[in-house]
Amino acid sequence: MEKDNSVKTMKSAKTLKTAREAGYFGKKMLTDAIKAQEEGHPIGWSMVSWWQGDFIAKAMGMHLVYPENYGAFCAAVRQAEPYLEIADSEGFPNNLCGYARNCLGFAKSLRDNNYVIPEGAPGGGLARPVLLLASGTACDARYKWFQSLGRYLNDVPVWNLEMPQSGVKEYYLKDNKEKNLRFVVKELRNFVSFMENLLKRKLDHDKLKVMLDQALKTLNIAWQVDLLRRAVPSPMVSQDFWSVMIPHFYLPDDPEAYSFYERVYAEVKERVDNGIGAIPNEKYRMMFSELPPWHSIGFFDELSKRYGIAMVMESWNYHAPTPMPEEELDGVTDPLEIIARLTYHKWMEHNEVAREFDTSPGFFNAAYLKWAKEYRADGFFAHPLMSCRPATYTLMHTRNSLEEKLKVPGVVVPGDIIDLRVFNADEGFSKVEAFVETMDHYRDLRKQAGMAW
Amino acid sequence: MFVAGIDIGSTITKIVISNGTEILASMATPTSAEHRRLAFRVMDDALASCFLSYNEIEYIVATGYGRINVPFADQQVTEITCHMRGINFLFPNVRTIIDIGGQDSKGIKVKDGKQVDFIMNDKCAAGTGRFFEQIADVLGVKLEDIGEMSLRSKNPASISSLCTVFAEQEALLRLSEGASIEDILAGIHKANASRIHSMIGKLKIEQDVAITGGGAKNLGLVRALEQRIGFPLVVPPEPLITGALGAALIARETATKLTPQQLKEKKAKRRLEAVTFFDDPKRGSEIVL
Amino acid sequence: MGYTAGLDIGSAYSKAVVFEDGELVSYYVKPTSGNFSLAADLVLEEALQKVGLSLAKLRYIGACGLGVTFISETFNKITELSCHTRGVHYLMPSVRTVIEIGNQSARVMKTTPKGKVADSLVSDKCATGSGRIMQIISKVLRTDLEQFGKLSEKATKPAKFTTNCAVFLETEAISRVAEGTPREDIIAGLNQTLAGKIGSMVHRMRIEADCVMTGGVALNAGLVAMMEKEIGLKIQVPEQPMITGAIGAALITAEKAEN
Amino acid sequence: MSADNKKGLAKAQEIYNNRGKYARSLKEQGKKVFGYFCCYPPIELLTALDIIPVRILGDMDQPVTLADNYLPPVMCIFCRSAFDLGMKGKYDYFDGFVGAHACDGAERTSFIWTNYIKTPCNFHLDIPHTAHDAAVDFFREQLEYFQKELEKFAGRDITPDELRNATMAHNRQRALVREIYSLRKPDPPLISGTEMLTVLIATMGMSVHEGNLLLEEVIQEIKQRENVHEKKSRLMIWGSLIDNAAFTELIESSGLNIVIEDTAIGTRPFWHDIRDTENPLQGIAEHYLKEVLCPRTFRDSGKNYEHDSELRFGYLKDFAKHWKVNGVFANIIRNCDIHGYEVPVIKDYLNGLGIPVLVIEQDYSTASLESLRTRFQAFAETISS
Repeated sequence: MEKDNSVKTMKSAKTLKTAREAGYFGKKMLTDAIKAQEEGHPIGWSMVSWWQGDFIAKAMGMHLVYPENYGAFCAAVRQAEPYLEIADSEGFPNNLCGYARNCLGFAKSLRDNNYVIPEGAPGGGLARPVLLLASGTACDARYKWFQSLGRYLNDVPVWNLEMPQSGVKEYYLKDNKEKNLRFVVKELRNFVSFMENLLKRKLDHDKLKVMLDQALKTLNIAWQVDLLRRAVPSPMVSQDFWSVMIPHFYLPDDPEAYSFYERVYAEVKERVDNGIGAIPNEKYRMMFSELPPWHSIGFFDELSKRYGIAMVMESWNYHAPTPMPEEELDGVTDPLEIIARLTYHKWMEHNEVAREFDTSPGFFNAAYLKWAKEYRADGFFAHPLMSCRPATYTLMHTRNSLEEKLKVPGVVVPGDIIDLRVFNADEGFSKVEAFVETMDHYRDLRKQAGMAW
Repeated sequence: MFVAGIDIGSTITKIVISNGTEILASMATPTSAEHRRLAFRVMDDALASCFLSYNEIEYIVATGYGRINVPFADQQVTEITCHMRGINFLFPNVRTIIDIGGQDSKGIKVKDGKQVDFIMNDKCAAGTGRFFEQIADVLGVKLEDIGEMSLRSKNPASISSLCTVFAEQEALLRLSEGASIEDILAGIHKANASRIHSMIGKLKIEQDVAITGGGAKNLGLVRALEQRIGFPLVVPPEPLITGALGAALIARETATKLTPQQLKEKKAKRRLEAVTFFDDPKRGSEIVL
Repeated sequence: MGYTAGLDIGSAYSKAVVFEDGELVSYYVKPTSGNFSLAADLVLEEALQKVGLSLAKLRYIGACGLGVTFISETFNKITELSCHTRGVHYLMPSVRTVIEIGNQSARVMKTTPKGKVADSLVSDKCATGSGRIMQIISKVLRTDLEQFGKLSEKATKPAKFTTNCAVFLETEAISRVAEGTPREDIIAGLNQTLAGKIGSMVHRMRIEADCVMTGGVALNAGLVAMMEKEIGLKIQVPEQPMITGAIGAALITAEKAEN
Repeated sequence: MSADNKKGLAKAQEIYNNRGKYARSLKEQGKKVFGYFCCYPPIELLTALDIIPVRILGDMDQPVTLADNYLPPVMCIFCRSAFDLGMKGKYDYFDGFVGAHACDGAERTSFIWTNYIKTPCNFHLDIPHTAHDAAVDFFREQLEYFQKELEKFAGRDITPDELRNATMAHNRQRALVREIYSLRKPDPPLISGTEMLTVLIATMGMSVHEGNLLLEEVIQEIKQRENVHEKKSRLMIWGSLIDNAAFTELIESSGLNIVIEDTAIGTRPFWHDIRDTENPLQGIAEHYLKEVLCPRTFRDSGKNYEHDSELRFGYLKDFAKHWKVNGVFANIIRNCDIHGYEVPVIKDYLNGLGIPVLVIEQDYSTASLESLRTRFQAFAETISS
């Protein structure tokens, strides 16, 4: 048996060559921002907004860094603890989002050092922002956290982007979708005027259009990689995905990201064509939800080695969306509207499945119902997070639905994105070991029911 | 003027009898489940040791988690205020107080002799005497020895769980893996010090910092905390009785404000016999503790 | 087939069983008392001695439990969920649901007709829903676990517990004693708390008859009765509810080795 | 039921104790009853169709069991408790369910609720996160859908006058509640925090008209009081809601008088009237987004931290001044993100005004209340010294 500690620091051995190159993009975001600041460009701290705010800010010459990503980064290099402790003694309840607490702790250390990034900050630290770009999508933390940063970034304004999240039934009410989109576009216009006011410069619509075109291309190819992953044996597992997701998720407008995905695509395609699996002896295929334990990704290598488990697909929200139907963009020229449609589509694209299976909310659980069959999943790996309620709220419901409606069972291994204390690899292994028998059993049940996989 | 403070903690019951200027008697004895009877027993002993009777004590303040179970007390005050008063009396320069009790730990901020803020640990045994007690029990060492032992460690074991029950298992695993008891204890103390530190941190730690309660007698914990906080802690000579001392101080202060008549009326209301569940034949249970 | 031993080295108890050609011939249970290696050696030795065997006669050893790595002999490690399921299936083949309450956590397992894990659920990482609490409280009340059932039947007004911490549950129990709550009511309240907690896990599994409860806590008839009420099914308890893990470990190991 | 023979506070207490029984008696009278989450669904629309809105609450007295398998323990315990009651059939009298995106917890719980607890009519309101004009328009459009769904259910339309009258009745309720609040200004207050809670919860389970009658009775009753309550330090509660009188009783028996509570069962739903606008839905939308001051709604940031705090919490300064508050209890139901993030800023702001703050993260369970007593007593000792 490996010692507790060594398991916790288990790094993952990426199977794809291209996945090993992906670390470049994470570092690039941080170092580019520091360089940009030195050159006098404005810096923005941005929440992941599923591309709603990113291109607009960037088209206006702002450099964005992502504190959420920084949290994952600090956790992966095991340097989050000191920041968590600072946030703790600042009085923030210790059950708040781990990313947020990491960021609040960092921001305090930044302020205490007169806004010069303290020596030894992981990855060079986050450059001081002039804007905090919050998002109302997905969770409350992502605007409450930025609001509470005011304590440390005294006069930095917060802008909160709006994105409707209707229920499945409401989504299908007549004209509702178009009304929602109109609201988003109106709000994006407000955001643009806010930015023009803040930066004293105009939005360059042409530049925005170019970035957008590039981004849609990148997202498209990233989606095509996902399609390749339906192959048996799985050509690319979650351990690889969590590395390669960075460029499309944060930098889809970057031509470098696009050419990177061309290479990813080629590598995965080659595996598919030659029937090569990412792991040897694939016996079981599982879908993963939600955020992974960044500090222990190697856990999944171990699952492959011990039980032949391939993690074939993971949380829907970190994936590129399916391409929008052409008619959706027919005659749409306003880049703000294209952005609105893109993000809204990303969030609502699984509503059809949700309606088919009579389950709500569509945006958090329906994707797995669709993918179970497409990716021939034998099981569902649920990873409830101690410090992230929004990602955890619907996990049990997803598992229940998969089991009831598709005879795909689920296993629950609790952990956290940042906090090391919760995740117990040994406990995880012993649960999964027994779960292997369960997957066998449900395979039989699916066969009896005449299901396709 | 004679006054008394009695502090019924979850683990230890403490008493201080004072003549208003100095301590005449002080005692500490383990708390049992039956507080009322216990309160009489320790009070009887303490009174006997300085040849006094209940009636001669002008005012009695009870504190601690069992404070409502002291039938002869004239007033109940929380242990937070009493610890603050006791420490403030002993060390007027102290601004931050850490109290490590049997089943809870607290931080108290003092300014100009007044309590301005406090914090209590939240429903978890981590950072409390109970934690150390359980660990000592599991490791088969004496509770009073663990602090010293932990200081002999050169290579503290990693203890990640702050849940007593799971830390227990972790300690056993480390032990089975070959770690020495000293190293495990050092790990346990380190983990608890970090927990206590982040709780106290919410109050904005200001010097001087005092530590009181049973935890102050654990040298290993005191050192581990000093290492975390970055400067030395003030430790009272008898850290267990600061709460009872504070209670006695409050008793004196209140008594001086009352007229002899009022004091007499107060005394008349004291219940000097423990009527409890255990004495009530109607309840008819055979629990003996 | 010969002799196979099964070991379950738990945080509270160590258990060993010996099988001869698929038949259970001996078992031994003793508290682990904090020393996994010693406990493992001891239970195995005692179990062998009971049937006059020497270690050399054993063809295989299968093992599970928290302290499994401290077993000095060569053994096959198997996960507890599979062991308990299999062990119960051996003792009571008609069982489809197993509720196992260990020292640190509670587990509910559904079993296939062949004794494999059809589905399972493990309680959160908190000692509340575990046997540890019973142990702690029995100490507070100075009562054996076996007495819990009888006492809780006499309860008139079960005490309320809702803290989520074993250590504070102890404090609560002490306070209840101090307040004069009769022991029966404390035990009944504790049983109710546990039954509610574990009962909800069982509900989640949409359990099927027959249902069995294992682990030392199963000796607490009061808890079993309350669980039955909670889940609306009769619950059986094996004569020796603590050895199912060790039985499963032996059986699965033998089976794997033979194939 | 016996509540019929009682008046004022006694009646409120009776209904508070038997919410389910009371709601079922309304159904026996042929009324329709809808459940709603939090203080964001505009219940004026329900009233306009003579549907009784019943606020969904949890029960601090009942351990959560069934909900464990749908909402894991790391979730907001209030939501878990409410859903647990739903799963146990405690709300089986609902003819409809109105969910709301008030916070993550309320939103996801609403969704999960509709999956497992079926009611003839249900609607989810996606409350926008900002109070921008575009957000108000968007919300008003949603209310139009909501209205249509309700009309479909009721089999008849709401006339503008009906909606206007309903809004006026609710505004009347708001005014009456504020009047009771003003009777808490004297020292000691004429009505305790515990009594106030039972009154408010009682009105949240009956028609607005009955509720107004009850409030009028209560006002009359307490105005005639003399020295019912003791003088104690005056406490304001801010934060997550409290829906159990055992909690307020504990506080008020620890040397404190609760004089005002800025919570979702307190001032928040009642402090401002809905404006009469040409399209009545416009005034309703504006009210809920702009005037219900739960920190779940993001308000544009101020010039700097102090200015921002002033914009967001300035109203607390007025509360503190007019209700002569000695200290504030910041109540955080464990895992309530919305209020959790505000802990340092609310402390900064109120301490800056010289007001001590007691922060407690609690587990929403009556069994764990007693362990909080020392904190409240120590806080009372702190603010009285």
